[in-house]
Amino acid sequence: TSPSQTITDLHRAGAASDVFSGSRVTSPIPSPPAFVRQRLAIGLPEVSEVDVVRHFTRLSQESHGVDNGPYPLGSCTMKYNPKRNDALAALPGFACAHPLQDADTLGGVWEMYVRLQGMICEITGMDACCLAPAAGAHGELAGLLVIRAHFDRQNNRRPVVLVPDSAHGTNPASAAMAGFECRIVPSDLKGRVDLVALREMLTPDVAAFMLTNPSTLGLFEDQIVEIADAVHANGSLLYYDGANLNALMGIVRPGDMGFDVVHVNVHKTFSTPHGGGGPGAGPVAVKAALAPYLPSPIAVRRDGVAQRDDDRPLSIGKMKSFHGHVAVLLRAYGYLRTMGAAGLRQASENAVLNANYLQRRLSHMLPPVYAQFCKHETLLSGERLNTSARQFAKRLIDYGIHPPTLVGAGCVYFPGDLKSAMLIEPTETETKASLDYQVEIFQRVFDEDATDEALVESAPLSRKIARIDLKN
Amino acid sequence: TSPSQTITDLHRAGAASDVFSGSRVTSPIPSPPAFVRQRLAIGLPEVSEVDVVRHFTRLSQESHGVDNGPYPLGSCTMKYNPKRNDALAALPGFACAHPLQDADTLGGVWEMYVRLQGMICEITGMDACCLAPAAGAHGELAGLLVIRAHFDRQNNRRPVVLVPDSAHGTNPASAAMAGFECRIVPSDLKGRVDLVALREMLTPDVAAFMLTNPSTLGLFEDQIVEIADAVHANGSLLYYDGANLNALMGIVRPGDMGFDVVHVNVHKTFSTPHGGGGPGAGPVAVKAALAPYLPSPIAVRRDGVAQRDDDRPLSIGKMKSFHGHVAVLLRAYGYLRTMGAAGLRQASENAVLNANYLQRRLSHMLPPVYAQFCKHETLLSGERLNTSARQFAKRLIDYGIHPPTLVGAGCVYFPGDLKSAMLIEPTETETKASLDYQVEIFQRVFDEDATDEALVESAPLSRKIARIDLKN
Amino acid sequence: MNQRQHEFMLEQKPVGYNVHTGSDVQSMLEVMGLHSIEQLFEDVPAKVRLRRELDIPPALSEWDLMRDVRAMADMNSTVLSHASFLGGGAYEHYIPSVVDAIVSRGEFLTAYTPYQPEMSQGLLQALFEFQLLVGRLLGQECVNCSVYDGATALAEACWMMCSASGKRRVIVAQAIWPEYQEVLSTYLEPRGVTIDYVAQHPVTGLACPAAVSVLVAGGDIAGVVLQSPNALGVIEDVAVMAEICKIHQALLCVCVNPLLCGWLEAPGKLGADIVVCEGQPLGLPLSAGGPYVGIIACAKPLERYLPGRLVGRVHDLNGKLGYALVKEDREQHVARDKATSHICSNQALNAIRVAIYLACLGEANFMRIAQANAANAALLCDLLTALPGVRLLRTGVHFNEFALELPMDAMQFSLRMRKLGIFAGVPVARSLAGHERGLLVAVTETKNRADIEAYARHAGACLDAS
Amino acid sequence: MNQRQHEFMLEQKPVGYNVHTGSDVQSMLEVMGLHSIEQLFEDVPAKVRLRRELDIPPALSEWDLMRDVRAMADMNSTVLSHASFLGGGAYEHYIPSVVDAIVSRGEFLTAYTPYQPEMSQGLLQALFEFQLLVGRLLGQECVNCSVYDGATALAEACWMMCSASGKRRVIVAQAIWPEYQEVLSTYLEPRGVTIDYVAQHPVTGLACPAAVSVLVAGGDIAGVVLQSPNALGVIEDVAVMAEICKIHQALLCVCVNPLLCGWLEAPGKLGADIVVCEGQPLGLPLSAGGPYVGIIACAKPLERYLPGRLVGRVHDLNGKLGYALVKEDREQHVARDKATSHICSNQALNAIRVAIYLACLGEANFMRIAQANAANAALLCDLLTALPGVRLLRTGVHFNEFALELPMDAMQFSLRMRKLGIFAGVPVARSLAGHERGLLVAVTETKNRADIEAYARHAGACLDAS
Repeated sequence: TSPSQTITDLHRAGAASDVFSGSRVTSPIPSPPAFVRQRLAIGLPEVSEVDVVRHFTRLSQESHGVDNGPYPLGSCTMKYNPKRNDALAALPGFACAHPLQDADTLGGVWEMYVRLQGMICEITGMDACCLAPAAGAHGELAGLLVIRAHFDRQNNRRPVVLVPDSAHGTNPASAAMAGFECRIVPSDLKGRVDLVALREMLTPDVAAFMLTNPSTLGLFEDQIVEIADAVHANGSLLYYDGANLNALMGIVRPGDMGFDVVHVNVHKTFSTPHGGGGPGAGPVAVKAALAPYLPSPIAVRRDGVAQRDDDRPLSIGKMKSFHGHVAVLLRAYGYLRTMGAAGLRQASENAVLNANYLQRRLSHMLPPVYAQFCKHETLLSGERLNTSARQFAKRLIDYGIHPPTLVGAGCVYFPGDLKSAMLIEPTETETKASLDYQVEIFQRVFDEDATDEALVESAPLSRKIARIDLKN
Repeated sequence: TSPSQTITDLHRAGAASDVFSGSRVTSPIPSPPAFVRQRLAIGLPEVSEVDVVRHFTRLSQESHGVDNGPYPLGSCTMKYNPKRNDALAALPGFACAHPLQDADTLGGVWEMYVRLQGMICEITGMDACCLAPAAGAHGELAGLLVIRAHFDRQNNRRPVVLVPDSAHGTNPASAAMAGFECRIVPSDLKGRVDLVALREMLTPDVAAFMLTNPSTLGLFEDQIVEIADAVHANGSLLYYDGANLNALMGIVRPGDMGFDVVHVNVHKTFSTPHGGGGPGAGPVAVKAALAPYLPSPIAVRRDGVAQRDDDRPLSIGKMKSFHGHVAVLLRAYGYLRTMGAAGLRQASENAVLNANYLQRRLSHMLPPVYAQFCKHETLLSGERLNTSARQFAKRLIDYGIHPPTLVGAGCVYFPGDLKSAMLIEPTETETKASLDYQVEIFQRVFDEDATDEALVESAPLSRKIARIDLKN
Repeated sequence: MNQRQHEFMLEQKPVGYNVHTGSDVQSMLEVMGLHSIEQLFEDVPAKVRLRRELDIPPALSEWDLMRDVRAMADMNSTVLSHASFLGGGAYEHYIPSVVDAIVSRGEFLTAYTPYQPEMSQGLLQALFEFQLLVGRLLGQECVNCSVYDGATALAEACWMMCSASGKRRVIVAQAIWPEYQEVLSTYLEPRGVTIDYVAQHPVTGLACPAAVSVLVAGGDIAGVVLQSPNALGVIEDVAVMAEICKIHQALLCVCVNPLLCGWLEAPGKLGADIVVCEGQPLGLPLSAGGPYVGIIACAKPLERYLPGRLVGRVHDLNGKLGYALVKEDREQHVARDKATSHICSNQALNAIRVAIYLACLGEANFMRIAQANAANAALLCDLLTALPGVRLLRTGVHFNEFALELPMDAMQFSLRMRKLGIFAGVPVARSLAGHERGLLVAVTETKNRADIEAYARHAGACLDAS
Repeated sequence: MNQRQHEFMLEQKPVGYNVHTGSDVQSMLEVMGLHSIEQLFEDVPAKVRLRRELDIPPALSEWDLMRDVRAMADMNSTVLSHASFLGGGAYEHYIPSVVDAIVSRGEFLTAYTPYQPEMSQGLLQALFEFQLLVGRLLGQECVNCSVYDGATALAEACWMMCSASGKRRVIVAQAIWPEYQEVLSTYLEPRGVTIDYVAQHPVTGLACPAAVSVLVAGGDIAGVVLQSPNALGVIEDVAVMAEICKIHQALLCVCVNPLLCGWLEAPGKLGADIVVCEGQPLGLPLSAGGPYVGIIACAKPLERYLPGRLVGRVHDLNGKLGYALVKEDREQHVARDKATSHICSNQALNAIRVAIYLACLGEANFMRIAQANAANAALLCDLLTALPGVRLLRTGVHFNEFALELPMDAMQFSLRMRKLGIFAGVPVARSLAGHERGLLVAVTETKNRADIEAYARHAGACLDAS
């Protein structure tokens, strides 16, 4: 019952690296300050280079990425991460630039920023954009702080933010970090925002309503115009959580739907790799009236030259050190320039096509919770299963398919009594053959669930370890 | 019984690459010549980029490299391939240079060449070196052609080359390609060159004797001085097959042992990766008298500036297009500059230490064929096995260890009745823990061989396919 | 056009990374009884639909994209084109090639958060090893699985102190990076946290224990924040501050350059309750500013206040040990508005970089690098302060960065040095108003004696010219 | 020096990539009853032992090595620093990033030859797919698993023709790359093979069927060699030459630019018995000259004369299909001096590159690239021949490379163009003596209209200046 050897258990050997074989210490080491002793030991391993390589190569092989097979996690948009974009990020002109170089020696960064800001504004239907936020939730926080600054400027304190019960956990968490009180808007029976309830909740203390559309249930909020009107009539603002933007590129823009603030998850919609949890990037974009409050810096073009703009007195300030995840944003830039307008629209069309195709093909086993067309992801019910949605998903692992999103295993939240549901987002980069294969495997597991419950209960059987049940 | 899906079986989809989305055809396509029709179809797959990535990622995972674990193949020197050297080869200054650029725009290539030539001369004890040959066998051919040219110049035709019975197959094959007749020199009972027989065979028609030292049996030819004297007394030359140079760096130099021509396998001794069979590089080095005959080009330093030298009227000419495997040689350069003199000596010492340690630890199961200390590799007898050396080796696969070299499975040749032998070369980059682990696995398989013959006979059991028996 | 091509042209060609051929689309639609994808979007109100293609630049082939971005890359200077002595929170360090070789492997690069532990043991173990090694380095028991960067790590740590203490006031020794000050404001002010800055000692540059002591004695203080080396390059006395905090039951958070822990005792061992750092010096490329990795390490009692993910050792149903995400009840996807933080995407791949980096270097080399940084900075400092009119701005002990007062405007000096191929340093004025002649100079193990002497030589010339 | 370090210093430190600590060495020696490694070398005669350390430059750390090699890299110009129109047997082509991402994976990169098929199914399948796709491209059934490069492929193919026919005379159409001519001499003359070169047609640049016909009719000819496009850029008439060979029972070997097979019918389908090529245009970086990959494809009856490795589909003992090296009885490790060739290490990883490259591009794109090469070259050719005094050297049809006659010395012209940032081409004189005004200009898909027009504009200026 010992876990895999960790790097610290490996054989003590000649250190992997040899920074000092060429003697890099140019002069005597100075004396430490009087008040602190020199370090005597850290506890780092001393491992040979080949052992380091073998160890981490093995760990990588015991992992699963989009490069290994379908990854149909809901609301995570695990689409193909183009290799060419990794090559862009590795170009020394970007990888080896220091962020505190004089701004005029980073012209390529500002040029890329200006272009990417522009494309994000166009895609989202917004007027201004800041690329600094480090991730989706960070973009949410930035957006909410912009909203806060906007009302502060009007001396109109509004301490409340509304979020739907199906919202990503980051929405209420970001609202709390931005100093807002959260109130939960219920869903109606069709899985959409309960408009009547929303109208009642739109009191003068409401700063904003945060919405992702399509929702985390995979459904388009078809009352979005009414929602926007109601929110704006209350003097409140409408926030767009970009997590599900992959369904709508080039089809309908958040700005045109009435949203005032948007964040984009470039590691979802714009294909930058997740890297096992990050780094991503979460640019935030707003309508013109809110532009002065955007975080700093942003890039602007003046006299044809892209440059950094820090002189923004109404800005909410900095969200992090320096100016954003350049190496990630560069990948997003590469993606957008490869896709073009038609490519982006097609991507969203195909994402929705794929989700509906899977929903239809799986419906006799796992009927959709809401019997209608979905958008880029579909919420399926596991009620017909003998075991459980969880065990069904664990058994998929034995066939090399990553489980869909389940309650408590992922960053999505299912409201109410949807404990047996699973959320599937195939993305547009899965071929028909891949989808058909997934259906075939789902069928096989469904049949096993019907005929050999014990087998499914004991899954996964093919991995290094058996099922892990956490009590936290 | 269908093999894995090949790339041509994958789902037809949008082509992976998109060279032409930006329309790269600048003008009308010209008409083909009258005598040949335009191509209508090739039969290349049309596969999505993510499917290409997944397909070849899977194929890589179904392969085994030094990065995955011990690879104790005899005479192959599967040591660690340093990652930093791959980074050197990827530098655009080398990777993106065209070989037919004016020679003065490739100054970095010639500079690296001059330095590497010099280091190889010093390590081998030779006076001149050409880096052009593409692999070990190619270096052999170059060396033999140099020898041929040398005798031709003296109007002294010597049509015969001697090789030991234990020689790598490339030795006689290269001799044949160089237009020589091969004669086989037998081994004595101690596994070394039969000096008496050799002396008899040294007739006036013998151009050269090809020898690898240590031999492919892992033994140092301790009569090397007598051998060299006999060869030279006959007016013949002594050729050093560098395949086993890893045993001797900084300890004894081929040139000092009396060899006249040497090739070096940089993909063995100097750690450049094998890449599943190549590309390697096989620089050839010679004593001063033979220098004029070396292939072209070589690099020279004139007035402090490294440059290409093509003006070599006695040269045997070109071995291949252009001037050698620059990206491979650069890795060898990186290796030598990282090791330094002490590092190289230590590498050979440790390679020999590791081989002897394994030989000793395994001796109760697989006694050495020749009961004495070995050099960098050890030839073990499988006679105590119930099954066979082959099945023993196949069972190792189930424990993640690559089989040693066996008769007919590798490029080594065992003379006489050594059909049950296995040749093991651990290399110096395996730690003691790795060697101990290998011993542990060998012991486990040895015990299985004693107690469960059927199990060992059916190995490997853990792989995608079972044993493959080839009738060719 | 040949026949085969003609056949292709008849089909709807997918664009970009789209994969479906026209016939794929048709057959999928048929399964659903539809005739066009458009039908799947009928619930989108017509009045808000986009009735045109997006107005973004035309699609580029891979080759054209490379040319396009290479042209932008060429508009940047770099630490390869110039000898860089820039620091200020991001440092040029040597990164073993092994690090890039491993993190570029698709299994790591293209993985999602390991919510399914059975399928992600390797990824989880790598992240566990990050926590393990970094915990040892910083001298703390618990390490989270990364936040965005050093600045947000510090902000999150301040909120940890507020949550743990129930108080809403934090004392910060002034000389933290200016970006960190800004991020503290951004993160903490909306939540009603007051930040009191305490000036450094005007001669030594150290935080003043007396001043902090007075404030902490007030009793409403959640904790104290110290940066070491601070924004003037001076190594702070963590132990004395820890003592003051202990007396008044305030928490102490130290923001440290992690490399310093290879030379001097770790803040966690000197009494800091929370140690945060920007992990960039541990194997991350400069990348013109990011992504980097924020690290928060703390003592066990504070673990439940940590933001973001934690990997732990757990048992599978057969009792075998493995790895999984643990204590998710702190996180936003469970606790929602009660979560310790909103963080979801973190910097996992960079955390793995750190683990590989530390494993590559090993104990002895890591310590030597730290010492070399100190030695190299000391050498340049000695050479520069020997120049007429140049003096150390603060007398405290430095690590790999020191602040000078020049006999001329620092920006102007830097511009002159830049023309000679040297990035001379970061202006002190950005963190300490009114010090226009102050320059913060960083020297790492990437510089050898010749580089350092060249700096000094050129500096002499640039100053003479003034 | 601290205690921990001190402890380290007491041990013998391994150098470079050596891994053993002093205590490892001691304990291993003890197992063998030895006291020093030196005892393992007692069989090396004292009189030849090296009694000093090797005299090679001191070891460099990884960082210093990178600086050292980067400095050498900066001494090279490249096709990135200059717009390159160089060809002559190696071409700048666009390489999808996927190719590098895959071949850099350690499982492929650090593998040995797959002699143990059960452990190497993936590697074997990748090589099989190389054979499969290249066979389709070149229009032949059998493809070997690579030889060193195009030149050695041609030499090996000539020997194949000799072996198969039992004859020792080969006819070669003159306009093959000069390096190929040299390599043919190097490889074939020692084995007693005579090479007869036949001049091209002085106007069209094509090989003369009549001249070849006369020679072949002699009857002692193993085969005929044709390069297409030839060294003057002219596409050869394979079919007519195949007919001549057939009549006289000689074999025909065609050395082709593989990219041409995306535009025009494959030589294998036009009657060539053997098709060889330099595979560099199929996804291999220029790398200042190598490593590239030599490809030999042939009809089934010639398979047993192929040099080097072959991967085939085979059955395991349960009858399941898999992959393995096959027909090893041809190879040196079995047949020794009777082998078809001495080749052992080949270019396997580059063969995998080719497979991935072809899979990435796919049928339609590959054809379009080929067409674009033809179109781009035609455009530049038109623009240049419109300049006063510039004319095509030979009138045959070109693919992506054409030979011009300039009104000035070609070397001098190239030098002028180089100063304007353009590598203008390869001098014709290297393959065709006496043509000092000849310049061979290659244009691939990497050049767009602006690049091509810039060449023409600058060429005009450079010629005017003369």
